[in-house]
Order: sequence, then C-alpha cells, then structure tokens
Amino acid sequence: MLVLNLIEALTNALDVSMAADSSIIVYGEDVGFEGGVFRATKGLQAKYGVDRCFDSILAESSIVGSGIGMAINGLKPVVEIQFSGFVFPAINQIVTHAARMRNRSRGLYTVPMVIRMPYGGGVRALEHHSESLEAIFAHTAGLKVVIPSTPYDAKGLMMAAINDPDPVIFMEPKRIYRAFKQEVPEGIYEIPIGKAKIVKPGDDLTVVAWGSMLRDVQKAVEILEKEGHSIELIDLRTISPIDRETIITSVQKTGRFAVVHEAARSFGPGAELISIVNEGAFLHLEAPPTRITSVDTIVPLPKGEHHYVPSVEGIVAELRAVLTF
Amino acid sequence: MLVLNLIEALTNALDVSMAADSSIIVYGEDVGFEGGVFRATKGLQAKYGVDRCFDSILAESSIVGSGIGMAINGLKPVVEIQFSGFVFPAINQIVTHAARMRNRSRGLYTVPMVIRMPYGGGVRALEHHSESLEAIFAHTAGLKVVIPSTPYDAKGLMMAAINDPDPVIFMEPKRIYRAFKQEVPEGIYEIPIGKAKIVKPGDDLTVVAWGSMLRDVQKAVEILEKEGHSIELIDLRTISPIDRETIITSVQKTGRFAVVHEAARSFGPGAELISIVNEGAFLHLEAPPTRITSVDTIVPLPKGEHHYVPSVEGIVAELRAVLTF
Amino acid sequence: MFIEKFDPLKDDMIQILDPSGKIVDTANMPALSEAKMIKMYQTMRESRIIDEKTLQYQRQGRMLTYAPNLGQEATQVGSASALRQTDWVAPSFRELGVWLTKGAPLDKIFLYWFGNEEGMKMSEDIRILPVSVPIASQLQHATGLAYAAKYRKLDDVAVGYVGDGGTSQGDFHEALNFAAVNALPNVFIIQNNQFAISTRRALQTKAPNLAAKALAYGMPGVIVDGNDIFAVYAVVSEAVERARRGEGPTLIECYTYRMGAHTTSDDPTVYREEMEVDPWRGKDPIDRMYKYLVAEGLWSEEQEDAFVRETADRVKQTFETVEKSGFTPLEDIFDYVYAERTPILEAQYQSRKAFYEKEGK
Amino acid sequence: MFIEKFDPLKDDMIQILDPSGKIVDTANMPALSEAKMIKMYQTMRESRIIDEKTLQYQRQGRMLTYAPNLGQEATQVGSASALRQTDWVAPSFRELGVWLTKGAPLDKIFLYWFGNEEGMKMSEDIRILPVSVPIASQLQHATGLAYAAKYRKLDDVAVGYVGDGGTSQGDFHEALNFAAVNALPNVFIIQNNQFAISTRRALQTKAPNLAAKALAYGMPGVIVDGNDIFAVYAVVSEAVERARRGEGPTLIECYTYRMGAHTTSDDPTVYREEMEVDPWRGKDPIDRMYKYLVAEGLWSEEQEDAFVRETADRVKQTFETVEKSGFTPLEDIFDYVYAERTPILEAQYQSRKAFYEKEGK
Ligand SMILES: Cc1ncc(C[n+]2csc(CCOP(=O)(O)OP(=O)(O)O)c2C)c(N)n1
Ligand SMILES: Cc1ncc(C[n+]2csc(CCOP(=O)(O)OP(=O)(O)O)c2C)c(N)n1
Ligand SMILES: [Mg+2]
Ligand SMILES: [Mg+2]
Repeated sequence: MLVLNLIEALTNALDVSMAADSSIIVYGEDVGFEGGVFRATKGLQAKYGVDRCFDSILAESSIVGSGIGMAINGLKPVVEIQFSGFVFPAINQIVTHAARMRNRSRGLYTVPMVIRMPYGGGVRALEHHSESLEAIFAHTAGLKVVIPSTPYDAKGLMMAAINDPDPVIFMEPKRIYRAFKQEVPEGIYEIPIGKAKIVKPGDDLTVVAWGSMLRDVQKAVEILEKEGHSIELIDLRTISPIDRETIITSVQKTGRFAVVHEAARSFGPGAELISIVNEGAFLHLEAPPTRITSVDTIVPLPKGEHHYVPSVEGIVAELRAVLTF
Repeated sequence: MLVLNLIEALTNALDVSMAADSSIIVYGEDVGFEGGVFRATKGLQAKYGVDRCFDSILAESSIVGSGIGMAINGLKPVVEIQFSGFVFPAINQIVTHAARMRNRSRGLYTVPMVIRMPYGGGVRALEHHSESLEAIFAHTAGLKVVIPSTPYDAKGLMMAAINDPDPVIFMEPKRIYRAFKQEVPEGIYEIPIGKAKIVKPGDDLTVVAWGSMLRDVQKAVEILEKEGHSIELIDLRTISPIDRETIITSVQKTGRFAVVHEAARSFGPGAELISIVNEGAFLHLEAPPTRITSVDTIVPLPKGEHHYVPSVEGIVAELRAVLTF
Repeated sequence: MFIEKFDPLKDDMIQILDPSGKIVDTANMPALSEAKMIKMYQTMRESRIIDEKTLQYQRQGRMLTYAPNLGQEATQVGSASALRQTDWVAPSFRELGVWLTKGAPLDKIFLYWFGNEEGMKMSEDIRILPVSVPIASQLQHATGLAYAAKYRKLDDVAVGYVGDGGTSQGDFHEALNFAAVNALPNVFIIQNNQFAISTRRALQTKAPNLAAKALAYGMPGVIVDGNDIFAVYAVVSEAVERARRGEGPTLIECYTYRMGAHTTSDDPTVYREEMEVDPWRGKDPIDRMYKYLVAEGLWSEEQEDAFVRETADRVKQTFETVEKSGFTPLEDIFDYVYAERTPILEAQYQSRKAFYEKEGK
Repeated sequence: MFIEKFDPLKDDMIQILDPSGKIVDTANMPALSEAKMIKMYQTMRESRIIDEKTLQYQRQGRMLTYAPNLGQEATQVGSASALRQTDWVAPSFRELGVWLTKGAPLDKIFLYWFGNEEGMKMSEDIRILPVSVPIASQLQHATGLAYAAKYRKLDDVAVGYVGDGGTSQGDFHEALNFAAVNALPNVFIIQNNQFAISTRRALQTKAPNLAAKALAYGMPGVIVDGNDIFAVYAVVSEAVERARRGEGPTLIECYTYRMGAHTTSDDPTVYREEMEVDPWRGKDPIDRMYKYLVAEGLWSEEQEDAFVRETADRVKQTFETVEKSGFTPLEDIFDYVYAERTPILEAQYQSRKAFYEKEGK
C-alpha cells in the first residue's frame, strides 16, 4: 500500500499504466519536462522518454485533435488541459470529433483517450482557473465524464478511464489535490465508470455530491447527524453515464433529496439529478428535491469567491430545510 | 403590415435596424455578397455597403472575437454562425470573453452583440447541421439566449436583441424558416427578452416548448384538447434569462407539467424547467413533471433522424400519460 | 526535385502536363507504368461520372445534399495515387476522387451521402477517416495519425486535405505547426478551388498564395497546377517520400477550380458569372490527360466510350441498390454512441421501440 | 525605415541601443524629447520596482498570484510609448509596463491582482482592455477594435500583445489573417520572452523566428531587440503610423527574456539553469537606458536614488491601501453579469444576503 494524496495517486496511476502499456502517451502544456503546472506528470518524461511524455505546443485544439488521430492509430493518449477554463479552444475537437468518431464510422474508428483537466475553485487563482463545466460535457453524447473525490478513487477511476474504449473527460478537483492522503494499492485496479458510491447510508435524506464539494458536504452531514438526522450520502463519481439506479433506489428509501455542486446553478448538473429523482421516485417525495449550488454569476476572482460557492454552513442550512420541510 | 415567413422577418428586422442605426454591422461566412446560405442577409450588402455587411474569413472564432472588439469600440455587430453545429470554434470567445467582458471590467467595457445561428434538425442535412445547443449557452452566465417560433416574434425578438446591452445568442429554428407566413409590422417593435408567451391558456396541464418544436406541440395539444383536456401552452421564447414566474404561475394552476424539446435529453434544457417547477410548484404537482425530448444519441444523419426527435404522436402519448397519471 | 527548391514567395506553379495535353516538363515527368496511368485516368473519369449522375439523382429528388468534386479530379486522384495503401488520409467532405483511388466501395460512399452513417464503415484497409464536416478540424487528426505511425515505427504517412477557405481556421495553423515541430510524416494538401461556398479566395487571405503559409511553420510549401495530374502526382510523391524518410511535413497548394456548385444546396449563379468559369473549362484535368493518353496510344475513343458506358451502368445499379436501403435501423443510432449502450441509452432505446411497436410501425 | 525593407527570413534583429548603452544605429535613433526619454526610463524603473515589491508581498503571503514582467520593460514601455492616448491596447496578462505607460493608476492594477475585478474598471481614457487570460484570444478583439475605428473614421490604432507561446494558438492565426484581409489599423506585438511557462520557444515552432509568421498573412514582420527601448519605440512607431495611414497591420517580434518566474506559482529552477539566465543580465533593458541617459547627462545617480526611493514609498503606500480593501461586496458579483440583474440573479442575491444576515456576517 502507498499513502498518497489525490494528485500523487493520479501520477501513480499514469506511471503504473505507462509501465504496463507502451501505447499510452501523455502530453499537454508543460506536461513533459517540468511535469505539469500541478506536477501530475512529474517524473514521467524522465522515466518513459520524450516521445511518451512531452510538452505540447500551446494550443488546446491541437492537443485534443492530435490525440484523436493518435487514438485512431493505435495509441492511448492521456492529455492534459492545464485548467478546465482553457478547454474551450478544444471543445470543437471534443464535441464534434472525439465524441462522434465511433458513431460517424459505425464503430470502424474509435477514440479511446483521456482528457484530464483540473477543475473548480477555491485556490485563489486568476480568472478562468476555477470553472466547473461537467454539465456541458455530460450533455454531449459520446463522452464519459468522471470526477474523483479521493486518492483511492482517483487512481482507480483513472485506470478505468485509460482502459475505457471511449473518450473520457477526467475532471480533477484541484482544491483537494493535496488536501489529504489515503492508502492506495500499488498495482493495477479499476473503479468502474458509471457507478456511484454510497459514502454512508442513511434514512431521512439522500444527498448527492462529487469532487471537491464532497468533503464540505460530509462536514455538513456530520453536523446534521449530530442533530439526530440520518443522511445517505452518495459520491456520484461519474457524471456521465450517470448512475440513476443508485440515486433512485436511495430516494425511494429516504423520500428526500438534495444535490450539492460547485457548478453554476441554472441549466447545471443539479437540474439533471432533480429530473432523475422526479422520473424515478416522484411518489416517494416528501419534500421538493433541492439543489444547493453556486450562483449564476461569473466565477468571481478570489476576493469574491466565497459569495459564489456553497459554504458548509450554507449547505447545513439548506439541507436542514429539506429535512424539516 | 407585411406578410413574411420567419427568415424574411429576420431579414426585415436587420434591414429596418440597419437603416435606423449606422453602428450595426452584419457579417459572417457568405453573409455579404450572396446574403448567407439561407439568405437571411439578402440585399443588405447592396443596400448598406460592404463595410456594413460582409463576408468574413472562414473562422468562427474570428467572427465572434472581432465582434467583441467592435462592440467595445462603439459598433453593434450582428454576426452569423452558419449553423449552430459550427459554433464550437467560437465558444472560447463567447464564453470566456463576450459573456464576461462587462463583469471583468465592472461595467467599463460591454459587448452588445448578437450572435445568430440557425439551429435544429429536420432539414435532411449533413452531420453537424442539426444541433440544438441552447442548454450550453443558458448554463453560461453573461449570455442571453433567445429562440423565436413565429415570424412576428422573430422580428420583435431580433430588434430587442440588437438593442440589448448584452450579448445575445439568437437561435433560429431553421426547420420553420419558410414554413408559414404571418403579418409582421413594417417598422420598429420589440418583444421583450426574458418573457415567455402563453400561446393558449388551459387548466389541466402546462406544456412549455420553443422554436421549431412549438408547432409540433401545438398539433399534439389540439389532438388532446379534442379528447377533452384543457392545456396551457407556453412558448418560452427566451431560454435565458428564463421566465420562471410565468411557468410557476401556470403549474400552480394546472398541477401538471411537461416540457418538449429537440435538444438531447440528459443535462438538457428540460431538466432546468423541471427543477424550476419543483422549486416553485412542488405542492401543486399531481403528476411527475415530465420532459419529452430527443434521445441521448448523436444527432443521426437524415435516414435516422426520425428516431431522434420527438414526433407529434410521441408527444401526444407522453402528454396523455401526464394528463392521466 | 521540387520541394526543397520551391520558393512560394515567387508565386510560381509546377506544371508538367499542359492544358493541350503536352508534357511541358519532361525532366520531372513521373515514371508511371502504363497500367497505373490508365487506372488514374479511369478513376478521374469514374469520379466525374459519379458526380454527374449524383447531381442528376439529386435534382430528381432521389438524393440528399451532395458536394461534387467536379474539376478537382486531378488534385484528388493525382495526390491519392501517390500514396501506399497503408498511408492514412484525413479528408474533408469533397474528396470523392481520393476515396475511389484508395478503393472505397461506391455503395458505401453513396450510402453515406444518402444519409446513413453505415456508409462510413469501410473496410479497415481503406485508411481514410470518415468525412469531416467542421472545416480544417481534420488536419489535427492527420497529425495524430502521423505521430502514432512515427511512434510505432511504421513508415506510414498521413495526408490531410483542406480547402482554400479552410486555411483561415485556427485548426489549420495549429495542425501545421504541431506537425512541423515534431517533424511528423504529414502531407497537407490545400485544394484551392478558389471558393469557400460563395466567398472568394482573395477574401480569405492577403498572402500571395496559400503555399506561402508554410513559411510560418518552417515547412516547405509548393504550388502545383491542380488540374495537372502528373504534376500533382509528382509533387505529392516527393512530399510523401520526404515524410516517409523522416524529413517532416510539406504543404502543397493544388491550384484548381470548383466547376460546380458548392453542394446541391448552393446556387453559384448568385455569386459568379458563367464568363468566369469558362476559361477553366479549357483547363479540364480529365480532357488534358485524355489527350495525352490518346496521343501516346494508351487510350482511344472506343475504350473511352466503353468505359463510360460500363461505369455509368455500374453507378446506376449501385445507386439503385442504395436507394432501396430505407431507413437507419433504430438500434444503429443507439449502438455506436459508446462501445456499450449505457443504461440511459438502453432505456431510451426500449422506450422508442415499445412506442413503435404500439403504433404498429 | 524598417518595416518595408525588413525580411524576417534573414533572421536579423533591429537594434539601436546596444547593451553597453551606446547608440549603434544613429540614423534610426528616434527623435525623442528629453522629457519623454526620461519619462520612458522612469516608467521602466517604476515597473521594475513594482514587480520586485509585489513579489516580496507575495512571498510574505500578502499578495495572490502575480505575473511579473521583469526583463521585458523595454518591450512594454517602448511599444506603449509609441501610442497616442486614444489608441487601443488588447493586452495579455503580463503588460505592467504598458498599463503604466498609458497612465493606469497603480491602485487599480494592484486591486486586480489582489483578486478584485474592480481593479479593471479604469477610467475610459486608458483604452486598454482588461487583462485577458485565455492565451492569444485577445488578438481577435484587437482586430474588432481596429475595424470599428476604421469604420468610424477615427484614426486610432489597436495594438495586440501576445507571448511567444501564444503564437501557437489558432486565435493568433485568425486575428492576423482578418486584420490583413481588411487592412486594419493593427499592430501585433509578440513578446518573445523565450518561454511559455516551462516550454521553450523552440518547442513552439520550427519557424526560424516568430516575425516570419507574418508572411502567412501577407503582412510585414519585423524582429526587434526587445531589450532596446529605442529600437522598440522606433519600430512600433513606424508600424503605428503605417496603420494610422491606412496601410494595414504589422507583426513585430520583440526578442527579450523572461528574467523571473512565469508567475509566483511557478518555480523556474525546475526547468532552467541560472547559467542560462546569466547572459541576459548583461542585456538588461533598464541598465542599458540608464547608461545612455547618464552618458548624455540626462540622468544621474542622485536622481536615480531619489526616484527609486520615492517610487518605492509610493508603491508601498498604494499597496498598503489596497491591502486593506477587504472582500468584494456581495452586490458586485451580481451587478455586472448583465446590465440589469435578471430575476434569478436578484433572487440568488437576496437569498445569499438573507443568509449572511442570519449568520450575522
Ligand atoms: C467550422 C465550420 N464552419 C462552417 C462550415 C460550413 N461550410 C461548409 S463548406 C464551407 C466552405 C469551405 O470552403 P473550402 O475550405 O474552400 O472548401 P471547399 O468547399 O471549397 O472544398 C463552409 C463555410 C463548416 N462546415 N465548418
Ligand atoms: C487558452 C489558454 N491555455 C492555457 C493557459 C495557461 N497559461 C497561462 S500563461 C501560459 C504560457 C504563456 O506563454 P507565452 O504566450 O509565451 O506568454 P508569457 O507567459 O511568456 O508572457 C499558459 C500555458 C491559458 N492562460 N490560456
Ligand atoms: Mg474552396
Ligand atoms: Mg513567453
């Protein structure tokens, strides 16, 4: 067993995978020599050579677009977008090609690649360094969207993403890259894409969260459980394909539902979860399914960021309202 | 009064606006000399000169990005993206700049521009010519998203968009560009952005739709009303900022809700509407709020497109299920 | 031969076979076997026949939107003939001649334009990526194909096709730059047919020509008469061999003309005069090679007539079969979104299927 | 003077003031008043002081991420000094010298880097667009600014700044092409500081230099010693005047070096040796002008000391005021999404506000 934080777990996942499979190629801006601005690819160029781990040109569309060609021609590219806010120049390649090549060629050509990107706020960064864009990707057919919330999951989900036959958007909660360590197996293991995890069972309320919000929600849940409420907490892990069954089963049991996310509220991921709950557990609902989210403003610069994202106290208050509805 | 189809109404809106305001500049691929592939800008170059209506280079990021600069420097660009499926190369400019310039400069610089794009399927076109992407834009703070469904609305909404102080994504239902004609005032008038329209009042069910789906929904509603149901049909007109009040007031009255759209289902616009209904009318609900949508596949080529999009019969069946729940 | 010494800023153009069918540059005339020459000629002619018949079907309401490559046959067949079967192609949407040269079956090609994705499921050994509609985006794929070939120590080359309009897109810039930085085995072919729909080449760039754009990437750039199949073949062959030897990418501007409409949805009379098209009729790539072959005794009017007749028949039969193919099966739209149907896709499939069954469809 | 006759493929570089402070090209020495020269010098010096003090505050945990422009002062102050007040600038994020030259107040600049958007609300007459983080995207805005100026018959010029790394983005390509096609009054300035974070210039392109990229757009491209403020001023002035006269855009590569870290989040020792940085110390743009001014009797050690002391004090005081500015008011994040708060934003504002009130915040 290793004891790693989330970003070390990712580096380890890449390392173990590259050692086992020479078709894996890792690149992106500053990914090669210095090992990425967050050091997710640290040591990989030295170990596997510049052909397998390199600095791309400063051009996200090229990063993803060339990866599509590589994937079609037998490689397994794992590319980095330096921050999710910089994925937009690559969106044309992601949405119109990576997501569609299999369908367009009826399975003749496929794009098994992983597009990694640190996402979310809370690191007091410049503009465009704090975006949470999972809803946009999840709305796009042909993409899978994965967000780990622990080192163990990060490694297992990354290995699953690498072995997945389809393009995976792998969003990394950078706020908790180094927040805590966990035991992580040394070798190969996978956490299945498409399966949510019941972090803790409970009876009165189902709460779904993912990525960096999960820890805040956990804190909120602890506070509320001390007050005597019993809460089922689910880590979604995969945003698309979403695990409807786990959510619906839980809400059918608890009768109450809340989703907490950092992404903007309107037309955001929470809306999908509320719809799923309506579709699968309407008659069980004892309170309106609720989304606890950031507001619909531009993500503020650091001095205003706390206004944007849900706080632990805010989550507690909103969950309490659902519990006592 | 003029009698115009939807695209003629748009051309007329541009013409009348350009005549009144010399700061309006219209451009995009093939927009100038030939007047656009759909002829939305027909005659404008001849009438207003090549400086005010011109063929851009074949580069969507340039089209939107240069428009941002023009808008900041006193012009009113109304640019065309030839088909909404080709907006992706411009998304970086739209999301990271057009939508944010006002906020980033705390109101010092603003981007009053209109980004027009024909959207949706049903015209037996090639790949990427049938996309419905309203959810992606509506999830982005700083953008307004407008979709007309009639010639009268098309002109009035376009004039409102042109006069709006913020960037407006103007999505045009190309399937009904030439589907029917309507009386349209000759001069200047505006239909306010942000206000839905009650197409017809009713008591048993609220149905929301927009753009080209509206006519199909109207047909479905007629069939069901003949069976004795009373349906309130709402044309959303503006996707963002969404008119929560009209929707909530309606559902509080009817107790049942459905939204019909052509966009993909998961993480789509319908999910937001269902969430709004949950937030504003939960205790009034007599049936699960329902979304009737396209499926979560890639938009198929013409020989498979009918599998994708909701049909009138399909809408009838699903609405009936809501009415009889 | 051409590539290293060509200076695009001088705005020259390489030509071997002139419009009258004469070899004007014997030194550079490629050593082609008679069989290969005839094959190249026949492929151009076949491509023309297919275009013409498809346009006719379209006018009859039997075909959907179609993008003919009329006038660009030498560019396409000449360039694709310089490739080895394992070389890759990242096409745009106007490359019928390339598909035919690489052996793509016509029924598949028709099926695609008939609105069915199944048409892009070729046999693997065609090695052409599916039709790519978002302009210039496919060039990025060409770089990745080339990177993989190089990394895997295969000496395959990847060719990307783009239009004159496509050179304005950011993806054009990024792809060429990435290929040059990594000395990738790529050849980028600009089909400069003078128009992007209605927009003229002069409105796309102030560069003296499109090959000059290569200078921005430290890459050789060459201009070739795109209606001269020998010149296209010779230049592309040299670029492909350079790439295969590890000497990096080349940009080739094939100077040609779009004789027809942009697609069947387009009406070129709105934006160009017949007068303007006329001079290009005299430069027709097929006529030119025909004259040459006949003069050399390699082809005759009788052979021509027979070939045209047989091909037209075959095209007709192929189209008529495809025409009967009907709609895409429901499963097909669900089965290729991912390797496996996700639960939500399965549920949506079942729901649509149940609805069809109930409705008796 | 320079622009029309410069051939970027020859890989020359324009220099007027050499590292020892001597004028090596008297013919082209710009006619600058003494006052203006001293102002330019002082602005470079001020910029250096601000950078150094900000880095110090950052290390003390008093400042957020900051991108210093150490070493690039001549490029920035020299180019901006060639502009008229009504000329526009579309900056990237490393243009302190440009902001200062155009008269942006330091408290606003600090406030921005201190994490408050209010810092980008300058007075209108500064005419610099706000800091733009998405690499190269701002060049597109420069073209629109220029189009509008031209259309409105104002003879303002729009200058876009971009880094060496930024030349790889598609937006670089599209913006330059659009500007050239429309003969817009633009000047594009590449600050080639040899690095894009850790990525070396050689990894961005195989072009012999970055100015050569102008050839792709039929635009003149010039390379200038970016550490020589006279050369930068002279070349940019000529480009600006060309643009103002309606002769179209110019691409200028300022060849310089990023002496510091990319930003305070970056540790350059991971990817470059001190040894490599050393030679550039001898080319320092500020030392160079200092030597020249002292030799000409326009500046002295005493003046220098006094200026440094006063400036440092002022910077300190300004920072300390900004430091006390606290958090962004809640209203501010809601009030600039649109011209008016939408109903949903109003509701969200009220809900956050009520929550703060309840929590006693
Ligand atoms: C990104 C994108 N924008 C717009 C279009 C619409 N469109 C299709 S073909 C075309 C013109 C292409 O011109 P060119 O590159 O010269 O190729 P040609 O059609 O002449 O072969 C345009 C604008 C598209 N397919 N993709
Ligand atoms: C589209 C985009 N991708 C990535 C980044 C992250 N990033 C910030 S600065 C930088 C390097 C910029 O290098 P260069 O253009 O040379 O400018 P310099 O920093 O040297 O001034 C990168 C990759 C970004 N800001 N925008
Ligand atoms: Mg063309
Ligand atoms: Mg740099």
